[in-house]
Amino acid sequence: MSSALLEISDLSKKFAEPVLRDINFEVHSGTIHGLVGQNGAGKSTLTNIIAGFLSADSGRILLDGRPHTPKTVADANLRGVSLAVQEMSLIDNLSVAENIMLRTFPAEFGIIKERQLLGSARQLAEKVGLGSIDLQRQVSSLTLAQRQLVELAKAISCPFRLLILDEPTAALTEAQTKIIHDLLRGLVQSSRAIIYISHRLDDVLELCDKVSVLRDGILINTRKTCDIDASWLIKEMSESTGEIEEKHCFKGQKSKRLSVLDMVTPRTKNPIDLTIHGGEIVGLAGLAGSGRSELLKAIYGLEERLSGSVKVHLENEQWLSPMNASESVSACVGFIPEDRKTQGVFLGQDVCSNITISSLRRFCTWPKSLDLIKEREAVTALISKLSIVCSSFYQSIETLSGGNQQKALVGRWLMAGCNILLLDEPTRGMDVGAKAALHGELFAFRDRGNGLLIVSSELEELMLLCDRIVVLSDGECSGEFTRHAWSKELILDAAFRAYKVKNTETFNAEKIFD
Amino acid sequence: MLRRSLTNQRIEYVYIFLSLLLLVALFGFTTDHFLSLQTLSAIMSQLPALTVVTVGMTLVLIVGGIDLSVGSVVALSACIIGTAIVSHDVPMILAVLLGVFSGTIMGFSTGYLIARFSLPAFIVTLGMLEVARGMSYLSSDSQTVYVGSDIQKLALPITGIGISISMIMALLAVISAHFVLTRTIFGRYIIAIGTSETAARISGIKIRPYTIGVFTLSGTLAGLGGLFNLAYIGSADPNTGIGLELSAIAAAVIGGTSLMGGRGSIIGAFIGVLIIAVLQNGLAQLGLSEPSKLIITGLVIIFAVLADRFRRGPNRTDT
Amino acid sequence: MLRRSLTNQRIEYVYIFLSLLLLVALFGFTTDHFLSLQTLSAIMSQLPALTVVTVGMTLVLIVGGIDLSVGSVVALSACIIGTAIVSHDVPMILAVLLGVFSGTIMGFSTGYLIARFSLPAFIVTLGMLEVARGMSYLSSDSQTVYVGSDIQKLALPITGIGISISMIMALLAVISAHFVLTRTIFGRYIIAIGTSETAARISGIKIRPYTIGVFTLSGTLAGLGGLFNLAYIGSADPNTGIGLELSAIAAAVIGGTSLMGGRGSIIGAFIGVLIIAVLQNGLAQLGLSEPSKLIITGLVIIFAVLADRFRRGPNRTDT
Amino acid sequence: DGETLPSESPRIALVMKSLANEFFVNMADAAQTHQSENSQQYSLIINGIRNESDITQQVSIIDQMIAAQVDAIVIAPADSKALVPALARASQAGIILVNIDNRLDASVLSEFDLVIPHVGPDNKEGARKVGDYLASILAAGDQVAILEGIVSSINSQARRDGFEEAANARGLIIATIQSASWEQTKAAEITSAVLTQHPRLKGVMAANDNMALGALSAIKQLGRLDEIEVVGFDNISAVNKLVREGEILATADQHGDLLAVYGIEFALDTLAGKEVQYGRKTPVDLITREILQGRD
Ligand SMILES: Nc1ncnc2c1ncn2[C@@H]1O[C@H](COP(=O)(O)OP(=O)(O)OP(=O)(O)O)[C@@H](O)[C@H]1O
Ligand SMILES: Nc1ncnc2c1ncn2[C@@H]1O[C@H](COP(=O)(O)OP(=O)(O)OP(=O)(O)O)[C@@H](O)[C@H]1O
Ligand SMILES: [Mg+2]
Ligand SMILES: [Mg+2]
Repeated sequence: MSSALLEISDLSKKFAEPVLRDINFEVHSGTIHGLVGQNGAGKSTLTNIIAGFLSADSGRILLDGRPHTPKTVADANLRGVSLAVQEMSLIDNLSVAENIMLRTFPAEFGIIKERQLLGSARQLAEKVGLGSIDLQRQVSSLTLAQRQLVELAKAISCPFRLLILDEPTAALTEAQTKIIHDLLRGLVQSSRAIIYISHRLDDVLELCDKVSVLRDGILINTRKTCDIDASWLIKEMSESTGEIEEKHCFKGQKSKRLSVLDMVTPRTKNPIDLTIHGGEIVGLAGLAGSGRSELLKAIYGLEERLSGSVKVHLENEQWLSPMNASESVSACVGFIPEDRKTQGVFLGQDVCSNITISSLRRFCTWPKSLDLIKEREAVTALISKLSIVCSSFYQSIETLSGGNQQKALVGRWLMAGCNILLLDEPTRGMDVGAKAALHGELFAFRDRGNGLLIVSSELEELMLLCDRIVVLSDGECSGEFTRHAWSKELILDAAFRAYKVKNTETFNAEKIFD
Repeated sequence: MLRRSLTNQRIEYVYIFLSLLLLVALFGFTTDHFLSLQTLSAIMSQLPALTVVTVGMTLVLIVGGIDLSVGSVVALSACIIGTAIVSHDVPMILAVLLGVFSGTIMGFSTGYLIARFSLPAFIVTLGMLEVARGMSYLSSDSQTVYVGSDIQKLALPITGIGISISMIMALLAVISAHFVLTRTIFGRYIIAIGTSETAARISGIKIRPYTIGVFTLSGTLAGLGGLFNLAYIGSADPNTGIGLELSAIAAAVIGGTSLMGGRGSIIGAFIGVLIIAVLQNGLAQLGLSEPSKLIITGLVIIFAVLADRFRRGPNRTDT
Repeated sequence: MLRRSLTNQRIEYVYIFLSLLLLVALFGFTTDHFLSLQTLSAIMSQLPALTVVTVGMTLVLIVGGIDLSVGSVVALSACIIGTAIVSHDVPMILAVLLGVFSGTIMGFSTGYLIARFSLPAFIVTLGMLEVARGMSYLSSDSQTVYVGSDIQKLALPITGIGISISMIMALLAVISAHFVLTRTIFGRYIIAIGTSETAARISGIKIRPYTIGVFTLSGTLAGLGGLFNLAYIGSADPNTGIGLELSAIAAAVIGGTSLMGGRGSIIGAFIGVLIIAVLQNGLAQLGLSEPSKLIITGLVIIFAVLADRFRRGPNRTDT
Repeated sequence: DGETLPSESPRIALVMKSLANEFFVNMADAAQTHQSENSQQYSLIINGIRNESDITQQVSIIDQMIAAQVDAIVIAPADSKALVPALARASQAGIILVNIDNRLDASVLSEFDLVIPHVGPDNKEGARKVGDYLASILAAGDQVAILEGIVSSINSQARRDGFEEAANARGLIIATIQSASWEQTKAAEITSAVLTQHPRLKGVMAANDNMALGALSAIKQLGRLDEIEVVGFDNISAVNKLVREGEILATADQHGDLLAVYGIEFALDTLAGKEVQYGRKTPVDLITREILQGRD
């Protein structure tokens, strides 16, 4: 093995409390180095320091044997460090091509050469499997998966020595992930290295040469991947196996909780009908861009409904028909969006007000003022019940790790007394332990007789959680499977169906991958 | 929540309160009579209008808007009250209600336009600034309307208590707005909307009524400001209140309110108002030339946000 | 990119251009002499100052800031040029450079304060508004400085071409700013910073130099605006340009620029300037009363953003 | 077609400093009345600027009036020098010009070879009269404060100078001169601060009546109405009433209503081909309680 490209010694970083403690870490040229750990373990913080976005409190970083103390990301770029971040850094008001080439605009005297820009962007887009996308679209119109690929293309647009990828595949399907992995293998040459952060341990084991485990800000262990397996990693990350026993027994009464009738959204071709029963978890599967998020939002009343209605069934044969989000909340329906950062949490506000925002009426005493003590007690109880890791409930929510933010969002709806929960990609970017914990909460929620509708791009997750899976394909309902009557192949086949039927000859990769 | 937020806030107030004391001390040293009861009472009589307008502005800023029309609405309300009393012999109580209500209507229209059509508040209220100014010229026939000493009783210190009815009402507005912001659902919701409209909608909050409500409140408070202004001077000048919106925004921001929405403090804003009043009074007592006054005022405003930044640390970025 | 962005933008211009034509037609019907060469030339001679200031303002808005100080800086620059020529016998070229440079310095200081300490641009430029106004009183000794006809040559139409040097320079500023915004790295980077500072920083863009650069540019353009104002009037008035910032912001927003940053068009802003100039000219020719003028101006501003909203659809939400 | 067609009556533009100020509103009203009484003879366009000292806007209005092809412009200039070049353009376009209110600067006029008849009062003289009257009530050695308007405005400067001259001539001590930008509220704030700093102040001289009203309210607030005299300028109706009631000592009346009418008549005469080269100084009357009671 060649010499160390990156050498970190005794690096520490503190926010409110220590996040990284005496990290010693080496990355060698020619390798892909995996970095795993639970949510909040400090992976993003560590890599952000290397990439110049944050600065360390103490410690030393050597890049190529020379001290590396970048003040800005631009400085780090100059030294050949390139970063693709977890919370994406795309500029909504610029086009796909401009975003890809943002760091390396082809220009003369500061004037951009448009033709060259398009050409280079096209090449990079093809590399990451965005081959036939319209490069002049604004990135704001892309789906999450497409955005992630653009982010990746942007990271490899400039010449680099060290490429840092922070969960590059969290929103991708398996096929897309495979393309990316092949690309990365090709990119690692003798003089380059890649740091690869992911919660998908199988991916890490398959792709990486070495893997380091972070736990609570301490680098516990570094091993060659050929020596270890996933359960070892899980044990290292969490000191526990993280296995949860599957509780897929649908034992609720078969009463209807929510029915969707003839729902038509801008993306759907045929009206969609759907029913959720009490004590049931329904999954919504499909390829990226198949319209799952849109359907979910339409049910909740956020997105435009072209026609159709939603019925929320009450105890006594009566029902409500919420037309917008606030009526849905009144009907005890909750929704957790896929874009946690901009749509889920209130950045800048504390954990407490993030949790209680939808249930403030509970804490209202005469005359309409909030009982802050009662609120505090309720939140404290919820935090310990969901084991949300935070220093206190008035900690600002943006300083929590993604997993804990997600738990707080679940907590918001538990607090509001919801009995139907709609979740969009609820565990995106969460580690195994946190995922298991969240799954546990969802099961517990179901077991109290509530209904759930879950969108996820990870089929395994749906197959683990759901009692029933509905498959969307290009905006139409292409299949419905119950537990024990499904298989991965059947579901995937249904997911591809609409694309195949439409035009077998021009069935192209883009339709699947974008 | 209770304990901590109190401590946090107290610390915020302590810092800005220190700036205020510093300013007072400075003027105490440089002038002969600044530290006197008379100065206090002079400042107290100037405060009510700016105070209520700033309270409204702070709420508007917290919900993520801005209201440039308040100065004109102050003039409109004062002119309507004045003209009603003088030219149309309307009883004072009724005239006052009419004036304040004109502010309510302006605020509601503004809020409705902004919320219903998701227009930028800056531009809508800029338009309203012109409209309300034009209406105040119309209602007063572009004349200064002398109302006389009856209405001035509002602004005169009550014997025994030492402060005026205007001031008591302004303080009540501060206290109730502080209560509303920190202890009611309305307050939590406007903070939530100001932080992220999408997240607020997903949480089941209806955006429109709250946005309209806050602008209506701001308009009403500006109408009240018109009353206080009229009570202070005793006559209604359709040209009054030009530039008041900028003083109110400056006071709110000096007091820790974010122009990006979602963060703000009524008590802080009130201390901001005090800083501005002390500054004006002190500079007038110093009798500096107009250019020097302007330059010092500008520098103090910049210095105040700079001090705030150093206290808060460099992480938070506003526009 | 080239083809696509052009088409998009052209559609934007068509709509706002139609509003302009509508306004012109309206005044053409209601007045006798609006549709005349004289009106055109009157409008042309008023344009240069507002145009360059609006160009600067548009860039500042795109990068996510705001500049309230431009009106005062216009006055400062005009006073410095005037005083230098009249009281200190400085050669005209040198005096002009001095004046424009004073704008550059004000802009740079503003930008530096904002970028270095991440202060809110609204408040810093509000402070600068006072400071620059004070300095312009100081530099002109609070007097209107009569400079005479030499400098007015800049504003007189060149025979043969029919437009003045001021106007040519202003048009050049429009064209080059448009070019910079759409065709250079600088332009893309300020769009990126205005869209999301964090995302831009993570992408390896250095925020500070660009922010400072844009504010410096805006200050310089305001300095140039002072020159054009001086050339138009022939004398330097320390009171000129009060409220100019609001006109410039209104023009930019009417032209499709977002107050939230990241989106804007120079050509659109220029059409916004034309709309404002036509409105002022037409209202003056109608000879309406002051209140009616104010109310109409306010309504037109609101109507313009409302029309823009209907064209764009209700999705985009600005403050 | 700038020349009037025989069938068309001439159009006269009245360009003022503000239409949002009582003095100029009265002026405009008088002009309007005059026009409706002589509607066969001419038509009238009235324009004012937003901010009394925004010269740029007034210059624009002149250009707009040139574009509107009016036959005559009657102007109350916001500045004595700065307006001249624009008026020269108007003159070149064949427009008859009349200067009312403040007088345009003679040297600049001659630079442009312009002769413009003037109808107007002498602000400085008027302020001196008011100041003299105040001094006659006070004793030599008493302290007074001067409130000026927007510092660069020529009216403000002329009135301030008049007050100063009167005070100096009669031995009053000027404690402070501060600008309250023509505004009531600002005047009230400054006056209360000045009264604190100069407790022995005996008089406030305000360069317009709105500032006098502001000063008065500050004095009332401190309960010192008996000790301190206030004088203003303009004789707006609100102050006229207070002078009558004895709360404000004196103000000055420049007869704004006459100014505009005289100006229009000058213009009409010129249009009719009569020779009118000379200016006409209009009176500035001192208004005091005695004088008002004498009139009743
Ligand atoms: N700006 C900040 N201020 C305060 N604390 C922070 C900040 N950013 C991160 N933290 C804290 O630092 C810890 C490490 O966060 P980091 O984002 O590095 O974790 P991670 O391993 O990347 O987690 P994930 O897998 O969820 O992405 C967390 O506890 C988080 O709450
Ligand atoms: N192939 C496509 N054709 C047209 N529009 C598309 C396509 N893919 C995505 N979109 C647009 O992008 C959005 C994607 O839909 P939605 O977010 O509901 O999909 P999804 O299945 O949740 O995908 P993702 O996993 O990317 O979130 C829709 O609003 C749609 O307008
Ligand atoms: Mg992370
Ligand atoms: Mg989705």
